[in-house]
Amino acid sequence: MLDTDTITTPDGRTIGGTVMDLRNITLRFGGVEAIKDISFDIREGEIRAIIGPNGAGKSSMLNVISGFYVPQEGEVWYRGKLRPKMKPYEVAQQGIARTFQNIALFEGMSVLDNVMTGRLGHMKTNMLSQAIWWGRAAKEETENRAAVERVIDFLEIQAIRKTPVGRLPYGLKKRVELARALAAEPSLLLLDEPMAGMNVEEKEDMSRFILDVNDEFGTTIALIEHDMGVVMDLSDRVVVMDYGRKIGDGTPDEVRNNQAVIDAYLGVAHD
Amino acid sequence: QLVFPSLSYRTGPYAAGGIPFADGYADYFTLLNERDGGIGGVPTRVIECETGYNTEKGVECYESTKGEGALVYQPLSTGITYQLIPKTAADGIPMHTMGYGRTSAANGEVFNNIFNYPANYWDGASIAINYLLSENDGSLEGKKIALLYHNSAYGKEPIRTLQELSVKHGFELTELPVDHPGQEQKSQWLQIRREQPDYVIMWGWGVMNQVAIQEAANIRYPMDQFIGNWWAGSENDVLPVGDAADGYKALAMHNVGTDFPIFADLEQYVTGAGKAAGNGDQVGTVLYNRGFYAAMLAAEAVKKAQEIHGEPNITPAMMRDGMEALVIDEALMESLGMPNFGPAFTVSCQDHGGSGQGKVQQWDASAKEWKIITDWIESDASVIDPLIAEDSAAYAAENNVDLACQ
Amino acid sequence: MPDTQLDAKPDPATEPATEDALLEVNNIEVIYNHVILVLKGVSLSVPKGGITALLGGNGAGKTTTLKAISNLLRSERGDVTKGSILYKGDRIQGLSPADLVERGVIQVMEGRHCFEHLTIEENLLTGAYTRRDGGKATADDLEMVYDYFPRLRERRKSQAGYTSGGEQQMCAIGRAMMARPEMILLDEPSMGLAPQLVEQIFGIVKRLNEEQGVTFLLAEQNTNVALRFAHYGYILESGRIVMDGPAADLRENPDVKEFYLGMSDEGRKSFRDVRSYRRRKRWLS
Amino acid sequence: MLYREAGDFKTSYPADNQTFPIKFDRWGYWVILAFAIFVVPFLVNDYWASSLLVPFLIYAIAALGLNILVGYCGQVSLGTGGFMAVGAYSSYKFMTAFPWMDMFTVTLLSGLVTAAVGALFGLPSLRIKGFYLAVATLAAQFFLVWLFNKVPWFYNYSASGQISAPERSVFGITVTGPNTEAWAQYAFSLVFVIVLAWVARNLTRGTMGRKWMAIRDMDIAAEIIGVNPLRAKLSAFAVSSFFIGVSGALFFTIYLGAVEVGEAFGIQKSFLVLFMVIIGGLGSIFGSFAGAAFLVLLPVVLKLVGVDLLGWPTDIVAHLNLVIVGALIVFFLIVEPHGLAQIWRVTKEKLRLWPFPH
Amino acid sequence: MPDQLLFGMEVALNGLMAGVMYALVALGFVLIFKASGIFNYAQGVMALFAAMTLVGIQNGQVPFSYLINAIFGTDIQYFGWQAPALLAILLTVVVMAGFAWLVNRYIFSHLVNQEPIILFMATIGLAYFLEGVADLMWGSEIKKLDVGLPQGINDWIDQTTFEAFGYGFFIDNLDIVATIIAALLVAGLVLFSQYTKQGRALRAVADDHQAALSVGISLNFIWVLVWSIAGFVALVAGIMWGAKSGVQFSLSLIALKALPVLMLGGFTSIPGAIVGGLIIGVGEKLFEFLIGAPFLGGATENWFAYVLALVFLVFRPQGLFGEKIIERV
Ligand SMILES: Nc1ncnc2c1ncn2[C@@H]1O[C@H](COP(=O)(O)OP(=O)(O)OP(=O)(O)O)[C@@H](O)[C@H]1O
Ligand SMILES: Nc1ncnc2c1ncn2[C@@H]1O[C@H](COP(=O)(O)OP(=O)(O)OP(=O)(O)O)[C@@H](O)[C@H]1O
Ligand SMILES: [Mg+2]
Ligand SMILES: [Mg+2]
Repeated sequence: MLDTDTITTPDGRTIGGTVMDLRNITLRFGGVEAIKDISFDIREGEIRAIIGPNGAGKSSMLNVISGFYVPQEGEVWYRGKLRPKMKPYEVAQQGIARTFQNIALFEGMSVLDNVMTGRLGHMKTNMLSQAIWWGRAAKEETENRAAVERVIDFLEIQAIRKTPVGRLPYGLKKRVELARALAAEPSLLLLDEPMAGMNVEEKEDMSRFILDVNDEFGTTIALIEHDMGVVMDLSDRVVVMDYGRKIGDGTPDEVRNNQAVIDAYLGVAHD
Repeated sequence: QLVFPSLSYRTGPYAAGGIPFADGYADYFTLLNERDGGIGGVPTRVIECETGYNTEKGVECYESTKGEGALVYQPLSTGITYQLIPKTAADGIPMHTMGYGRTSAANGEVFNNIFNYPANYWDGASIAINYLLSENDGSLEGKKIALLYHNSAYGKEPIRTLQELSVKHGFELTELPVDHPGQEQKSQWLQIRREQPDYVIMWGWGVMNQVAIQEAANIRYPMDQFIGNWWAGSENDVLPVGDAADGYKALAMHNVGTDFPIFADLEQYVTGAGKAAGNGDQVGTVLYNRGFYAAMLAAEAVKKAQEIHGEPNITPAMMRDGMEALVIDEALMESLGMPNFGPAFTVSCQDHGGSGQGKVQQWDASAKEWKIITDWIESDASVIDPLIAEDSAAYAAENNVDLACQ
Repeated sequence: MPDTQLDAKPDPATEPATEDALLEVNNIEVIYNHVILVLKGVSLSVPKGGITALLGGNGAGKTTTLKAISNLLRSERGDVTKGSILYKGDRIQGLSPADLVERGVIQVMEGRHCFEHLTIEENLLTGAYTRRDGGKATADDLEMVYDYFPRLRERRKSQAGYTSGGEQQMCAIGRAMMARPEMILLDEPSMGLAPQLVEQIFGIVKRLNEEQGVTFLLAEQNTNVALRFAHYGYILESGRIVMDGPAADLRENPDVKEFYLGMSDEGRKSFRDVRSYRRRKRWLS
Repeated sequence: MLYREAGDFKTSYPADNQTFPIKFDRWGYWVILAFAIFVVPFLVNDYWASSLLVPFLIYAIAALGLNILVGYCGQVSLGTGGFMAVGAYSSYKFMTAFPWMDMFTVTLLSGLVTAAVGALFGLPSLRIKGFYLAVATLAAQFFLVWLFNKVPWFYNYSASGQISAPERSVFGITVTGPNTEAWAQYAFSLVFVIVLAWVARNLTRGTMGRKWMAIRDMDIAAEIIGVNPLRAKLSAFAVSSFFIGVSGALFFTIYLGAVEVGEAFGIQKSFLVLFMVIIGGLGSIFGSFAGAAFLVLLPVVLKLVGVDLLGWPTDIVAHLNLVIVGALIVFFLIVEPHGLAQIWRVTKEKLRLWPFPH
Repeated sequence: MPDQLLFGMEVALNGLMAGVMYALVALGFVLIFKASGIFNYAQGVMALFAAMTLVGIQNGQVPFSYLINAIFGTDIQYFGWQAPALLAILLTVVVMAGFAWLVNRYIFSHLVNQEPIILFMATIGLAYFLEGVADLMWGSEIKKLDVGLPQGINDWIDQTTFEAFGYGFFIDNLDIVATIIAALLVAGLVLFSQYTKQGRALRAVADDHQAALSVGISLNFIWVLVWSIAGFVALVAGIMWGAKSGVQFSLSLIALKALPVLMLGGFTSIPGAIVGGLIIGVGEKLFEFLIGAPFLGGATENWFAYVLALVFLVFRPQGLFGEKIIERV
C-alpha cells in the first residue's frame, strides 16, 4: 500500500504522499553486492538525501531509480504502480531527470544544445517537418528555446550559452548538467553529488537553486552529497547507506545522532 | 602533331602490368619520331595520364586529354573502357581496346568507333578450347575444365562462351571466382585438388595470377594443363614463383621476345639513346611487346587515314576511318621489321574484331622466357558471332543506337 | 619577458631563486587553442617541505596552473606563452611530464583519471613506473597504500572503471604515492570523498609532508580543510592571484571567511538561509 | 574590422538560431550560392564538369550523409561504398524498369531504397560500438558488393555485370547518357546538393540532430535523459544512407554513366568518403564540402602542377601525390585535429578578435 | 559420404592455416591498439613497406633510384651486391625501428590525448604517405621475395594421411612455418604485455594518455617501442605473404583480411588475434566449401568472414577476448 498522507517536517514544511517506493532492492555485480535489500521511499515535494561512505552504493541506487541498473531483487513502485522492466529512456519519459556523479554532458555540443537535449521529451515534430524546417518544427524549436532560456536565466549561465561544454571548468559543468535536468521539467529530480568540487560560495548558489526548484515548481528531489552541511541544511529526510545496507533513515536530526551513522560515516558528530 | 593519349597505370594494384605496356606504347612512338620523324612527316606525341586502374581517374584523364586532339584511346582497363564507350561515341573519338574491353564491340555496326582487333575475350576462350581440342585429338568429351576467374566484369567475360562451348564439345565446366585482389586462393585450389580437372583455364590479372600459379605449384597441379589468357601470361606472373612455374601456358595475341629487326632500331634510336619511357628495362617482355604492338597498330591506322584522306594532320574522325580500313598482313609486318609479330587481319565497318586468332606460349623457367608453342589458332566463329550479335543488339536497343554501315 | 625556450641555467639577475623555494612560478600566461587566455600572469612559490594551497572558484585557473607546472598542458592544446617555471632553480617548461616525474614532481589529476581497464592494483603499480629501487620497495609501498586506504585492498582485483567515484579518487592518490615523489601536485583531492575520508586524506598529506618531507601544492575547493592543513595559501580568481598569505592569516580574512568558508560574523550560516545570489567581493571592486 | 558580430544584434530566438549569425558570413554564403547557380553553369566545359565539379558535388552529398552518421551520431561506418552501390543499382533498375520515370523521382526513390537498406544494416549498432562497429559495417560493404556482382537480376543479365545508364532527361534536358551537356550534369547535381545540404543543416540543428549528437557524445547518458537509442541510431543510419544512396545514384547516372560494382563501389570508396568527412571536420556541414573538395581537387591540382606544369613522369607524380596528400592530412591534423572546418572556425574566431590578440 | 567428410577436414585444416596467416597481420593492429588506442590503418602498408625494404636490401637496390634518375638524368639502379637473407632481415628491422621513431616524433607525439577517430585519421595520412614513399623508394613493379622459406605441399602429411584415410591431405609448408612463427610471436608478446612493467604501462597508455603521462610513463618511449614491434610483426607478415604472392601493392590489402579477425578476437587481445584468426579461417573456408561454392556461386569468403565476426560481436560486443567495454555513468 502506498502512503498518500502528507507529513510535516520538524522545520514546518509539508510534504506529500509517496512518489517512489523502493522495496527490498538488491543489486549485484558478479560477486560484488552493491545494494543489499534496501527499502525506502521518496515523498512528493521533499528533498531526500542519500548519504554514506564511498562505495556504499548510493550512485547505484540512483541508477536503479533511473532504470540504468536493473536490480536482481526488489520492486520499484512509482506513483502507485509497480514499475515494469523499463528502458532508461522510458523512465526518463515518465518525468524523472537526473545529473551524474562523473559529469555526463555532451562534450561536443554547446551549453545551449546540451540544455536543449533536456527538452527532447517535449519536442514531438516528425523528421520530415524538421528536415524542411517549416511550420511546426521551427515553431516548436522557438517555444522550447524560450523554456530553456528561462532555465538558463535561472541558473545564471547566460554568458556561456554558446560555449562548447568541453571547455568549461568543472563547477560550471555541474551547473549546466543541472540546467539540462531542469529543462526537462521533471517531477522527480535525482542529483548525484551536485556540489562536488565547489567552494562554499558556489555551494551556496547551488543550494539556492535546488531549494528554489523545490519551492517554486514543487519538484521532488533525491540528492546524494558528501557535504554534511549541505545535506543537513537542505534535506527533509536522509537515508544513510553503508556497504550496500541501509543503516539509517529519518530527519537530519535523527540521522545526525544515530550512533551507527556516526561510526560508519560521519566520524564525529556533526552539529 | 599526332596525339596519342596513354591512359597508363604505373601505380596501384595492377602497376606491374601497366608499366611495361605503357613503356612499350610510348617507346614505339618515340621510335617513329626519332627514326622517321613521325608518321607521314607529322611528329607524334604521347600524352601519358595515370589512372591507377581507377575508373574515375580514367574519366578525368579522358576529359583532360580529349581536347588536345587525341586520336585514339587505349585505356587498358575493362572498367574504363565501359566508361568511355558512350563518351567516345558522343565525342567521335575512336577507341582501341586490344584484347580486352567490351567484346561485343567487335560489332562495328553498333560500336562504330570502338575497335578490339586483333582478338577479343571470347576469341580467347575459344582459342584455349580449340588448343585443348587439338591436344586431345579433337575431342573434349567428358573432360573436366575449370575456369578460375577474376570476379569482375573482366573475369566474367569468357563465361558465356565457355558455357556454350562446353555444351558443344561435351566437357564439364567448373567456374571458380576469385575476388580482387586474389591473394588468398586456398579454397579454389583445394577444390581443384579434389576435383582434379583435366585443365584449368585462368582469367586473371594482377597479383591473382602469381598466387594462382604458386598455388598450382603447391598442390603439384601439372603446369602444362594450366592455361592463362593473354592477361595472365607475362613475366610478372611466373617469375615470383620461380622454377615451379616451369611449363605454365598462356595465350598470346602477338609474339614475344626481342628477336625482331625493329628492336635493333629501338636500341639504336630509343633505349640506347636514353629516350626510353620508364626505367627502360622492360623491352621484350610480354606486356611491353603488347604495348609496342598496340602502338604499331595505331600508327598503321594513322598511315591508312592519311592515305584515305590525303591529309597528314588527321582528325579523330579520319583516324576512325583509318582504323576501319586497316589491313595488316605479313608483308606489312615484315616491312616494319616485325615479321610474324601478330596475326594478319583486316578490319571492316561491320567487323571491328580482327582475325580472332591467337597462339599459345609456354614458360621456360630455366631460360626465364616465354616460348611460343603453336601457330595461330582460329577461334570458333560459329559460337562467338551469335553471342556478339546478341549482346550488341541488346546494347543498341538499350541506348537507341543507330546502326552504322548501312 | 622570457620565452618558453628551454634553457637550463636561468639568468640569476632576472630570476632570483629563493633559497628554499622548491618550485617557482613566475608570471605565467596560459592560452588554450591559441585563442583562449586563461592565466593572466600567475606567480607563486612553493617552499620546500611546505603544503601550499591554491584556492579559487570554478574556472579560476587552478587546474590550468597545475597542468602548466606538470607540463600536461601541451596535451590539452594549451601553451605557456609567458613567464617561467622553475623547479629547484631549473627551468622545467620544456621537459616532458615523464621527465618531471623522474625528477620527483607528480600530479594527481582532477577527476580521478584512473586506468579504467586495469585493476586497482595494476593502477597502483603503474604509479611505480619510474622507480628503480626494486620490487621489494614497490611491494612495501603497495602495502602502505593499502594501509592508508583499506577500501582499496578490498577492491584490488576490480577493474578501476567499475569502482565507485570515491574509490577511484583513493586509487588516484594512492597511485601518485607509489611514485615516492618529492613534490605532489594535488588537484582537488577531496572531491567526491566522504567527510571522514577527506580528513583522512589530508591527514595522509600531512603525514607524508612531515614524515617524508614531501612538498605539496594542492588546488582545493574545500577551503575549510585546505586552510587547516596548509601552511600557505594563494587565492586565484579569473586567472590572477588576488590574495596570498599564510594559511592562518587567510583563515581570519573576512572575505575568505565569507566566500570560502561560508562563515559570516555570526558563525556558520545555514545553506537554507542564503538569499541573495550575487554578492561582490571586495577585492574585485 | 569587417568581421564583427557587434552591431549585429539578435532580437528573436529564430534569428539567434540562424545558420550564419554573422552578417559577413551570410553575405559570403549568398554570393557563393549565386555564383554557383547563375555563373558556373555558363562557364563549365566537359573537363571542369566531369573531372572536378560533378565529382565534387556528388562526393559532397556522400560526405554530408556520412557526416550525419559519423560526425553527428558517432557511428563510424565503412559501408559507404556498399550503400552507394545500392543507390546506383536501384537507380539502374528504376531507369530500366520504368523508362518514363523522370530522373528526380528515380534518384529520390534510389535514396529511399538505400535508406531502408542502411537502416537494416544499422541494426547491429545497438550492440556494437566504436571501431568494432566500423569493422562490422564492412560486412555490409562486402556483402552488398558481392550481391550486386553475383545476382544477374541487378545488372539485367548483361554479359559482364557492368551497368550503363541509358539516356534520360528532366524537363526536356538530357541529364544522363553520353549526350549530356556539361552544364546540365552540373546543374542537376547542384540541385541535389543545395537541397540536401539544406536538409542536413535543418536536421542537425533541431531535435533530431541533438538526439544524434547526444548519442555520439555519451550514449548511456543520452539514453538516461530520454533518447531512444534504437530510434536515434536507426534514423541516423537511414538519413545518412538516403544521402549516400542519392550520391551513389548520381555517381552512376550523372557522373560515370557506367559502373562495375567492385571497382566503383569497393572498399576504397568507403574509406575515401570517410577520409573526406574526417579531414573536413566531423559534425560540420561545411566540413563535408571542404573534405570532398580537398580529396577530389587536390590530386587533380597536384597532377596538373606535376605533370602539365613541371613535366614530371606521371608515375612519380602519382607517387608524390600520395606522399603529399598523406603529409597534408597529418599536417592538418596536427595543426587542428578537428578538421578543416575547425581550422576555418578558429581562423574566424581570431579574425573576430583581430587586431587584438585575445 | 565419407569423401565429403575427409574433404571437409582438409578444408578445415587449411582454414586453420589461413587463419594463422591472417592472425599475423592482425597482431600488428592489436599491438598498436593496445598501446595507444590507435586503430592503425597503415598496418597493411607497413607490411608492404617492410617487405619491399627487405627485398630491396637483399638485391642491393638503390633507394629512390628512379626518382634520382628522373631528376639528375643518371642511370643508377643497383649497388651491385646481394645481401644474405638474415642480414637483410636485420637491416629491415632497423629500418622499421627508425620508421617507428619518425612516426612518433613527427605524428603521434603531437596528437597525444586526441580522440580515437582522429588518431585513426592520422594513420590514414600515414598510410598514404608511406605507400607513396615505398613506391618511390623501391619502385612499384613486382618483386620476388626469397628468404629461403619452404613452400608447397608437405609430403609427410600427404603420405601419412593417405595411408590413414586413403586421401592425402594438402598442407602447405609455408603455412606450417607461419604457424610456428606465429606461435612464437604470440607467446613472446603475451609474456611481454602481461608480465612486464612495460606491458602494464602499455595498457595504461591505451586507457588514458594524460593520466599515463601524469604518472611518468613516457609516451614517446612506449610508442616507439610498440611501433617498432608492430613494424617487426609487419615484416613477418610481409615475408609470409610476400613469399606467397610476390611483393607488390596488393600486399597492403591483406589488412582487409585481418580486420574480421581483429574484431572477432578483440582489438586488445594478443591471443585473441590467433584464436580469432583460426575461427575466421576455418569458418570462411568451410562456409565456402559447404555452402558458398556449391550454392552461392563462390567467392563468399570476403563477406562471410565479416558476417561471422559480426555474429560473434552481437553476443560479445568487445570480441572474444577484448577488454570489456566499460559502460558506466
Ligand atoms: N582545454 C581547454 N580549452 C579551452 N579552455 C579551457 C580548457 N581547459 C580549461 N579551459 C578554461 O580555462 C579556465 C580555467 O579552467 P581550470 O580548469 O583551470 O579552472 P579550475 O580553477 O581548475 O576550476 P575548477 O575548480 O572548476 O576545477 C576556464 O574558464 C576554462 O573554461
Ligand atoms: N557496473 C558495476 N560493475 C561492478 N561493480 C560496480 C558497478 N557499479 C558499482 N559497482 C560497485 O558497487 C559499489 C557501490 O558503488 P557506487 O558507485 O554506488 O558507490 P557510491 O556510494 O556512489 O560511492 P561514491 O560516494 O564513492 O560515489 C562499489 O564498490 C562499486 O565498485
Ligand atoms: Mg557515487
Ligand atoms: Mg580544476
